Amino acid sequence: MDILTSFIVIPFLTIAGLVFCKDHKQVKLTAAIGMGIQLILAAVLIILFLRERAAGNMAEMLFVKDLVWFPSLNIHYLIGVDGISVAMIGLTSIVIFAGIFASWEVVELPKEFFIFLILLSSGVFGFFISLDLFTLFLFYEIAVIPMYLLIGIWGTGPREYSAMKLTLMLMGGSALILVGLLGLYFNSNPSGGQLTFSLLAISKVHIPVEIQKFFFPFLFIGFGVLGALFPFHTWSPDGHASAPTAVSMLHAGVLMKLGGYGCFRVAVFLLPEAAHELGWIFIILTTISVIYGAFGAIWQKDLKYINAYSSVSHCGMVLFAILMFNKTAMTGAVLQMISHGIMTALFFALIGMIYGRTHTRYINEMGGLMKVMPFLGVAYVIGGLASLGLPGFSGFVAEMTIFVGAFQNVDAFHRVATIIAVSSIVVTAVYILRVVGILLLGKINNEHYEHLGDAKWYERLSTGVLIFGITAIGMAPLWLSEMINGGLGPIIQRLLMASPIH
Amino acid sequence: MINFGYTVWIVLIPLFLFILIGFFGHKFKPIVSGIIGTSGLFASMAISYFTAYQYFFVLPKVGETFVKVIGFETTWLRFTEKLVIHLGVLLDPISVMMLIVITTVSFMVHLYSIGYMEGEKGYMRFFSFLSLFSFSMLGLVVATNIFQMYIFWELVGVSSYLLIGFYYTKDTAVAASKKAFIVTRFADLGFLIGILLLSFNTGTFDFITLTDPKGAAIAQGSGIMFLGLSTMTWSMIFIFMGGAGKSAMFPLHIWLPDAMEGPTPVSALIHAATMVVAGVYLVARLFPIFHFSAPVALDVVMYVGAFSSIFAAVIACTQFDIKRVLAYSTMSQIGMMMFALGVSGYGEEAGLGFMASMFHLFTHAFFKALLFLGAGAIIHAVHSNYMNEMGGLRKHLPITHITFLIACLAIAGIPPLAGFFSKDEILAASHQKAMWIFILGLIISGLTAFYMFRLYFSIFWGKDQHYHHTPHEAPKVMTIPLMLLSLGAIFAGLLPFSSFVTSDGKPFASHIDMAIAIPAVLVGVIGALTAMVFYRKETNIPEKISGFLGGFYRAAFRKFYIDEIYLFITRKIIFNYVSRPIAWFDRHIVDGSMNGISYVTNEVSGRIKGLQSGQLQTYAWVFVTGAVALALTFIYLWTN
Amino acid sequence: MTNNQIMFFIFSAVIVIFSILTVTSRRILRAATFLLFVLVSTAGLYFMLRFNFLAAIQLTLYAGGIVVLIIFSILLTSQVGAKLELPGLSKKIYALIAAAAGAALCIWTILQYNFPRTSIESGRTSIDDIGKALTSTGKYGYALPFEVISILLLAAMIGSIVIAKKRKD
Amino acid sequence: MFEGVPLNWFLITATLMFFIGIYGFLVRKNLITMLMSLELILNSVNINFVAFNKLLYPQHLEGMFFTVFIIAVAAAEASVAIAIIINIYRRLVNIDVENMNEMKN
Amino acid sequence: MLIMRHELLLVTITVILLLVEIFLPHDKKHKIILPAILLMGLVTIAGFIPGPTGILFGGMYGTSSLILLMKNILNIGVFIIFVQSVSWLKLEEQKEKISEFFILLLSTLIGMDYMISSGDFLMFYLGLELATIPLATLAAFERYKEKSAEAGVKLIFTSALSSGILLYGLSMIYGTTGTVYFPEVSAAYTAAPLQILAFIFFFAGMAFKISLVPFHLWAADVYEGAPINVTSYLSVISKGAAAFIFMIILYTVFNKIALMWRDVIYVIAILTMTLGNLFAMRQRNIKRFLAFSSIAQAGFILLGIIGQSQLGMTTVVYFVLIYIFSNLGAFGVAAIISNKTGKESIDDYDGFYRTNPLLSLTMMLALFSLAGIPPVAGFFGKFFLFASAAKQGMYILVFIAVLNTIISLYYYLLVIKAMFLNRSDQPIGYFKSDGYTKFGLAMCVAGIIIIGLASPVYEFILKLSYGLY
Repeated sequence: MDILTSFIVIPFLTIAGLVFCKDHKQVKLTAAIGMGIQLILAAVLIILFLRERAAGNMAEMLFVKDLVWFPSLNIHYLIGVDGISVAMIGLTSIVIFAGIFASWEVVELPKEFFIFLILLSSGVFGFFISLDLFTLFLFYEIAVIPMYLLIGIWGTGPREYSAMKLTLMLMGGSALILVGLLGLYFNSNPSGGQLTFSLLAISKVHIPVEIQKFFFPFLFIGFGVLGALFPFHTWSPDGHASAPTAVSMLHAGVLMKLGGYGCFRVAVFLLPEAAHELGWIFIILTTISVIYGAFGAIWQKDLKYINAYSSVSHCGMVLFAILMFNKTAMTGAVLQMISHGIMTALFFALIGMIYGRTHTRYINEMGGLMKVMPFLGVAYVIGGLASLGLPGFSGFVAEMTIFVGAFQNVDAFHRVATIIAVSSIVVTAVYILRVVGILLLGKINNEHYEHLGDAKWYERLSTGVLIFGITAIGMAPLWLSEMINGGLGPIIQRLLMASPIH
Repeated sequence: MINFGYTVWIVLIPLFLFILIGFFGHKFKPIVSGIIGTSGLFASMAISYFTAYQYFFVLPKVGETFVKVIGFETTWLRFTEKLVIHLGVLLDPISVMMLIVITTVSFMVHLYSIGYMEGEKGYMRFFSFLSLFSFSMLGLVVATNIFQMYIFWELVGVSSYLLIGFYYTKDTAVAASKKAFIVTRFADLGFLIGILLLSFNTGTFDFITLTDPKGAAIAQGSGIMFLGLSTMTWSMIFIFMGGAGKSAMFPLHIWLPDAMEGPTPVSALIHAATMVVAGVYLVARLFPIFHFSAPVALDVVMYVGAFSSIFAAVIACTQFDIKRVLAYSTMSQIGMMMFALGVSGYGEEAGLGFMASMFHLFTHAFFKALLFLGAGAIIHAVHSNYMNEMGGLRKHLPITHITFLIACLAIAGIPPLAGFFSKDEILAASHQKAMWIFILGLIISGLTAFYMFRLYFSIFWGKDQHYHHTPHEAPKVMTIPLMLLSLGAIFAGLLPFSSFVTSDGKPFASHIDMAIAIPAVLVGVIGALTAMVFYRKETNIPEKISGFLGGFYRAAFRKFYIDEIYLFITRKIIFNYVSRPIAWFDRHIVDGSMNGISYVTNEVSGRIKGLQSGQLQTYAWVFVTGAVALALTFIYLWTN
Repeated sequence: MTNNQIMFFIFSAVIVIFSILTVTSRRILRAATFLLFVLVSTAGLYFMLRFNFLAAIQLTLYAGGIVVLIIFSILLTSQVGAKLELPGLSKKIYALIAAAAGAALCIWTILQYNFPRTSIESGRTSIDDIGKALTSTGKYGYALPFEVISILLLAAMIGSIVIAKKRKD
Repeated sequence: MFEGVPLNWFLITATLMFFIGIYGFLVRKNLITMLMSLELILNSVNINFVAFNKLLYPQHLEGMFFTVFIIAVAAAEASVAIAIIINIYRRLVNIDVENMNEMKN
Repeated sequence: MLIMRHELLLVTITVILLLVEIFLPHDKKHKIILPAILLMGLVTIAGFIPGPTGILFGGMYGTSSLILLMKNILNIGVFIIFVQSVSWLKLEEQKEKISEFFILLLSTLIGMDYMISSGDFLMFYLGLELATIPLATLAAFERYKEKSAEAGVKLIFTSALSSGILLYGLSMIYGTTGTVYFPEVSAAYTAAPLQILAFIFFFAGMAFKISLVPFHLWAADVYEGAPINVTSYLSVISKGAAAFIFMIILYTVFNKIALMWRDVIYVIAILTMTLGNLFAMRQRNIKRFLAFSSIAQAGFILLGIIGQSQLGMTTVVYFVLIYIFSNLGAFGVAAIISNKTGKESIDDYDGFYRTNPLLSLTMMLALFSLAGIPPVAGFFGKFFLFASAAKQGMYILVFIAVLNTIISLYYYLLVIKAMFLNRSDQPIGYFKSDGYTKFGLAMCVAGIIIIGLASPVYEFILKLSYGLY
């Protein structure tokens, strides 16, 4: 079995293992082992990938495996990775690993919880390795649906409402995607030969501009819904707020990245002319997302809402960067996906842990927690600093790459949009510090909190992994950025060919 | 050629200290982390001195000019082929000078803190943050490119944030730290935009390329025009905005006084000697660009510096919190450095302002650190920040008294102390530029002398206060740094500064122009004497004068209401009129429309349920009508 | 007016008028009788068109079988003398609109259409032909439908019995 | 044209009968009267088939046989319907169609 | 003989059952269950044995390999229904008429087989009636229940009306083309107004069978009133068969006016999906709920038909196959619950997962399959249906359809919510299902999972449909 397929197989093996588990402990252990293997595998994949590249293998995709699935429709099980997918796989395995430990204490139906969680992760992995639009879409939906049960059963607050809203809105997105994909498929061979779902094959085809313009909005908005594109982001605050910790982590950390990834892997890559022509609309929307999410976060009082709005802002940045259509900005976009993925997972993990102790998420009801739970406090501060783009953490690398890249566009429209987007870093600082100030610093305002304990070992492990992730990328970003950069070649090439100047 | 590779350790040692103390500090006794930190910084300082020696005296000059040397460089991140972030060590006169200042002051502060922070909770946290700050600040000054500078710039900001908020259970400290961070962050936004503009225009981040007067970056011209100013000018203005934020220039100065909530050693190190001058350093670093490509921006530097300086000096005269007085004094001094840069030209004599600014930066570091550490010792002794709760302390704190006096004399520009020389150069430079700015400089000098001696007399003279327990002199570990720094405050001015640090790296001989020195000293003395008259003994003159000045005094006392304006903008405008409506809009309009769709669907579903009436004949009717209608429609459609 | 025309008019008038009476009469037995008239005069039309076999079937199966069945069930379920309730007015109007619109549309389209004229003069269909066709398995043979209809009738019988038979208890 | 009777006359008669049947089906309340209306409907279709067969396509007997089978089916249908009606009558002692609305919405 | 083997086999076992029934003593009626199921199983398996295809009776009857497959699919469905009805048949009230149930069901199946195989409108009509009339008696099978009787009335009367309208249309088709044999009709058909009228009336009759809006109104009531196993039969087999023949007739008979009927179906598809979903949203009775959902599903089937290509043809068959398994899965669970506890309201399902996890999971899989959620089969079916419509460039239609799947997902999730999310003070208690039920549901689950992921199934159908279109 090739290494990529095992990313799908291992989750399913883990699930199979979980089915036969007897008690809570076994369940946790099985899940942890399974996802631990997955994490190791991701590391191995990264190493193998870098080695291949270093050895001069410059193929567009590596580890390609192509099995015909539905011959008549030319649907393949076509997998392969470039630097971008490898990076995303790394992200996913870190987050899911941390997620397992963050949900170490799930009491209600733990077996089912882990099964659905891992099922979700398998969808995500599948999505990232797919090069066939059909399987890509299939995995996309696999990733979305378990969410409903995860939020609905194990969530808090108005969980049923949120779960329903999230699912339906995301499925609405996938409805758009479906139409777009079918459009791509039926226009994938204008000369009249065999139609194809293969991303690589379609990327070699020139689709007439009019057709592109018809389908581009479907695909971009479709994926954009998952990427929290304004004004289709409202599932995100409610969904995140109601979701259990690990689910929020996985969702904000990874699932929302599916949107960004899809936007450029499918929408922009395959429909470059339309992207050029219609990009301005979405640039406006994403710029709004960025600034709007940040301002929205200032006013919130619920920790999860704050983070959800912050996610809207950060994910808006991803889409924004994608629409800048140059290598640097797109590298930034991917970096931002990874950075935000780990960061926000960290946040949600911490929020979950804090909530588990104080039983409230309203910042006004808490205060001075740094004193009683220094580990969590410090971790939160680190997460916050990463979020506001402090050098040394991944957020800085990503945002700077985006800004520098975005600034390569010389016209006033792009520049103004960029400057507006850049200004979000101040707003981010405002809400992050506001939370840190109220939540962690100051005096303890509730005597019950005096006796709360600090993080347990598994919580430390969970957050530790994530913090390691953000700092490792923040300190030494070059390899990652180069790896991503290497994967962008074909996309940029295609965009260049399609640009009106060309 | 000398290999300067070892200089990277100057920067790295503090980083290791930070990691060591931060992660493992709680494993051993608190004092250990203090000792580790201090000795580490001592090593760093030693290397810096050695570097300075090598750079200034061993390294051969090229054409009489100090060359810029890249001691160490590694690629950190690559944006495009040309835009690459390196991390490295750039050695040139100003960075070497800064290395000395920073490591020295930092070492002193470390040493001092061992005593000052004794018994505090979070002792090791304090030292780890101090190390982090030292690391960031050193990284900033040795930056080889503007992006590295930005990186460390941000890190400096966050260390400052962490240290201001050191007493995190104190609400004011938390608020102050937040304010400091956000205000500087806002300024950094400008810096970042400036970097983006600059780098895009010139295609490089690299300082050497950027600042080479004959290099491509400057020769390329100033770019397209926008709103009457060239891109280059805009970018420099934006970059200066970053500098202004960090250096607490008006109107971004509001964080600095509040930052005094941090422990006093921190104020000494960060908010007096090193971090706050980063803005000055930044402008100095990019000075050739300012000068050649963006003279308008340089004028802005001058105006802002000058205004901030006088503005702060006036406020300083009215404050009672000794640390705040010192903070405004810092702001005022930095303002002077700024306008010195602003008035400067390029080249040997023409670049006098540049030299003077750097010189003042250098000397100021010593005496201002000394002042703060002294203030720390005082606060340590009397447990109060307010000068009206002090008096007659000269008997209790003899060493502190002496060193404090030295520092006051130095800052007031009394020869032959350090401040005299540097300030004299500044005044000389501004005299070259314009008369009004020279006069302004004189006024500031006078005010400086006044408020410093107001401080001095109020604390050490005046009437004896009744203290809860008798104040006593600080331990050795605190007084030794005071004494060492006072040596600096006395002698630093005697250095032939212009033979080391100049605008273009070519040394020249500076001299003291009596026509400028005499009035300068005179106003200093007058200021000091006035203060003596007012405050040496308890008198009612100050009240009279403040009564006489009335509204102006109140305005100055309330810091010209800048804080209130800020509060109004942030609380009222941003919070209430931007963020809150957005949150509302999001909940009700955006989300509402999504919910609305589902509501409408649900409602329609409820409404049409009636169609399913359970009546067989209704069904049949619909059936027949449906068939007939369909037939009608399609016959119509397909026969026309 | 040929004889045929006169006959046709009589039959069709009977059909239409009694159809209307069937659906409007308030006495259910009378309605059934009117239905019988309609069916009989339909048989008359078949006779006129010289489909004697079909007419015979119409008379025996339809008029004889179904109407009797209906009358039996009427006797079983209704009081013979009672008048039926009148339907509501709005219901009537809606139904009338639907029916009238449908009729108008159909008649209009029928009149629009040019039916081809046949040149072949048809003779009388003999019972022989019909019998042959019913057992033929070729084209225009009806052996298979015959089998199917037998299954249908069997199933209908079983079904009717299952439903209508009284419970044991 | 069948010896002076045009095809359309047959068709119109049948159509009228058809829609009279429809009308009856739509308004009659008694299930049995509805059944009668259904018989009208089927009968009218028969006339169509027969008329077409005779007047237009006399070569084969398709229309006639169709009619035969329709009659048979109608008989089966009627028997089942009556069985169900009787069943209903046993349950409700009433065979008014408007009462049959236990299931709705 | 062999060409007609499906019908003949079915007739044979019907006769066998009839004979057994006659000779079986009263108190041993239930003994017929196992033989009936086994016989049906045999027939199902025998159906897959490859055999000749061709045309019989001068074109009145014809099969192709695809039509054989359709019949096999129906056989499978009926077999599952047989298995699933056991627990219901064993109830006291049904004991008297177990074999009648099988016979009636089989006779309707024979009718459907003939209908699918028909080569002229007469056979088509007879098959249709044979497939409908006995169903009315099945719907009214629970004599002692008012609802069941009412369902019977509604079914027989509307079906009679619809067949009247259909016949009127057929008569006009005959009148304008001079024949009822498919090939000749096809050759002579044009888009004259009368022919459009004839087509629409024919369409209305078919639409009744497939329960397309606005000819669907009977469906919900009948589905609710009929015994639940009959409901599943109605909603799955009956509908599937009708869809098959509808597609065949559209493709082979009305191929000349394809542009016209495509428009008709376009409109009807949108109406059906949308209204079906809107009605389904608020239903609380599980049967009624599934009824409306199956109306909406019929709308999706139209998307395949509208594709009018080999792809469309294949996907319709494929989708119906999947749909049979999914819907029978859902109905199977509902039937069990109904038979064991008499509860049919979705509200009663609260907390069902905690007492009966396996049944809940089965239900969830089935509903996900109906909603078209991967990786279960429904996803593939829907995707290919949409692809088939998209192939004609009808992206807007596809978009509306996909939006409708979201609405449908919403109400499917409501059921899942009740079972998984809601907590109840008095959930339906744990109960054990008998072997038949388990077997039936296991088959459904296997089908739901395998059919989609195993591409050979699809490719097999595709291969069979070569040349048919």
